[in-house]
Amino acid sequence: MGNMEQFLSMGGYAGFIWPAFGIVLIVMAFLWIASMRSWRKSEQALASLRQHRRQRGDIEE
Amino acid sequence: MSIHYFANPARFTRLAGRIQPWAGGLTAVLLLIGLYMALVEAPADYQQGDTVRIMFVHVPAAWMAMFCYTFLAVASAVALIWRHPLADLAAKASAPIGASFTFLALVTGSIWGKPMWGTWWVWDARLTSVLILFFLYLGYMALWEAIEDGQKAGKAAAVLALVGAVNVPIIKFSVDWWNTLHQPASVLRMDGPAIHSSMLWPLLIMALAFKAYFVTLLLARMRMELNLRRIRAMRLAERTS
Amino acid sequence: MFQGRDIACERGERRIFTGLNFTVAPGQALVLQGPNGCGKTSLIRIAATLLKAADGALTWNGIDVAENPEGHRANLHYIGHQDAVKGALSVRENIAMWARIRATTDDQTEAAMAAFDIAHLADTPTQYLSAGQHRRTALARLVASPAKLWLLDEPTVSLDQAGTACLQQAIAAHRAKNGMVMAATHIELGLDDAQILQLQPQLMTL
Amino acid sequence: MNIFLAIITRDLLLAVRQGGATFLALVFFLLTVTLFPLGIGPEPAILARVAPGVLWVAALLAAMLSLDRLFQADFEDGSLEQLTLSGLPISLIVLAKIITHWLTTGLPLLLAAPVLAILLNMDNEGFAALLLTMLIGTPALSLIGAIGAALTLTVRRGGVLLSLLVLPLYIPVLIFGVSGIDAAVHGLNAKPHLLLLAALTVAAIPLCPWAAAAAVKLSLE
Repeated sequence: MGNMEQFLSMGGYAGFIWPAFGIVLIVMAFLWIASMRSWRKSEQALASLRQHRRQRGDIEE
Repeated sequence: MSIHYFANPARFTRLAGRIQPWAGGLTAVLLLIGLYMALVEAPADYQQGDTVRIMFVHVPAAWMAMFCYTFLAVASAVALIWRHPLADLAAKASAPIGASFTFLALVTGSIWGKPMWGTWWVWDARLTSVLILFFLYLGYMALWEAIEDGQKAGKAAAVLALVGAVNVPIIKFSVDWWNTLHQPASVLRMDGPAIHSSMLWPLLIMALAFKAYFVTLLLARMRMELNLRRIRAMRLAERTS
Repeated sequence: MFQGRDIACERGERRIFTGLNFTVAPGQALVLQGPNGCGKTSLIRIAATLLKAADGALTWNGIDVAENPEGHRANLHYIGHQDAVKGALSVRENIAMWARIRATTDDQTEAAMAAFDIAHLADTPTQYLSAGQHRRTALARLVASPAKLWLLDEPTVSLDQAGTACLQQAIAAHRAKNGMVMAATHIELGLDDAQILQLQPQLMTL
Repeated sequence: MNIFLAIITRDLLLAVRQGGATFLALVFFLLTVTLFPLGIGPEPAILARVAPGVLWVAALLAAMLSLDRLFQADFEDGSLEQLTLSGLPISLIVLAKIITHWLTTGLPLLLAAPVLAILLNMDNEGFAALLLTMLIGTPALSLIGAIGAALTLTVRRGGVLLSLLVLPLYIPVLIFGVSGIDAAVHGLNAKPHLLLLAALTVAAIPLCPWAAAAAVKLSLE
């Protein structure tokens, strides 16, 4: 596992490189999840609103 | 095909629905390849050692910071001039993505700076102008939030985006000028020697991965904004009927 | 002759009215009627070019207003919900200031104050006035500088009977001089011969 | 032209009657500058070194604080829509208001700056440059600020938002203004700095009223 350790140590700069890549991935993942979640939520809200109107027999758009 | 061809929200939703999964998949694949190349395959720099690997996220993030602002400004111009109904949604949707990349460019630049300059932050021309760009993004998003009427907010934000776009080069120039006047005593230039192809490839792949990420999130966020707009219209109709 | 053809109005992503036509000829008056929310204020603001019509065109003597909006604005007086009266200035200063901003050559400030019976308040800062007196100061603008078209949105709000009478006289004098009036009002303004434009609340269709 | 002058005289008259704004901007300027020696110590050499920057930053903040009233009062009482009906293009109305803003804040700050420069122990060589950069630069502050003021017109308590929008746009003015004084203090040629600052102001004269007018039109609708 010497190779792995060497890889993880990043030539002694592990303390800089891993946090840099880590924060990039965390921020990107966070924004991804937040965007997708709010998009799905909006789809659901729209669908339920439409169904509600159909049940009442309103003219659809 | 006129500019209004894709203005039809239904057509846009259909098209976006088809593109979005592919863009999402492409993002994942490119990101994995890019990370592998950046962290494993690329050689350490003879001068900067392994820290040079930070460049593979820092530089594409900085590119994206600029790219998103350009996109935002162009979309705003389209919204103002042609009143394209999707353009201000595109501008609004791109702002948080651009702001995130700008933030990442700042943070990774700072982390890279510590081993390079021996300090977390120097008022280097590039970091400084990226910092100001970050403020521009924040102002743009705050203005959208502050005005309640969606249409008014869109137009006001578009005016701000264009004013900002005119200012970005001026700010960049003034910061460069300021930096040459106050050159810090010992700064290692980041540019280094001409870039080797073993470094160019991971850089390009990461840049492409970020682009695909942008497209995926842009489409998702635009669809969300469209849905919210429809919901609001339906609620308004309910109130008045 | 001031005309509107096929005017449509959208407020807050909602259609308020469509396909509205009206004509005001010299010396004539047009009274807008309809329940709250039917778009009387919006129509008057569209006529003043303060609001953009979603569709349709305004013409002045047959020429599209959009060709010279500044010229059109200089031709009209608009009285809206707000008085545009500055509390720090006296009645006379307020009226004279607007007359000057309207580039009036012969200043009718004194006549305007007489017409609305506020001459005795001429030197009083308007912050000490009652709401009705405040309104009279705003209305005095109509007389202080001439304009062919008067756009009045509920001009009698907070006026007493005497004040309303002053306004009636001013309107009659304005029409006698071939002036045009377009007004949204619930109160009889001596406009028996006026045309009535009935606005209907739109049925919502998305 | 008559209407243009009438609007300026009206705004000046109101500024005189209501008072306050100019006085407050000046006091704020004075107070902010006073805080710096208290914060960083009274050593003359250090104060002289930071004087140009401190003066410009304080002037910038003072100019910005008075911005949110630029259109707000007229917007609230309906005067703004009456002004747009004067027959003058809205961009010229905006320009008239910008000129008044400069006369009531930029000019007083410019006149007060030398006094504060003495308090900060600024080198004598810098005085002419200080006055010149402020003379050329403060109009740009009013011009650029007008856009922010117009954009935040319909926002309740828009003051904080206004500063977020406007401060980044002020950075070039700050940089060229301070570097001009610095050059003069160090016996270098201040001309290029002044020319750049002038270019900025000249470019802002047609562009800013136009953009601000678009924003004003929006908020009136």
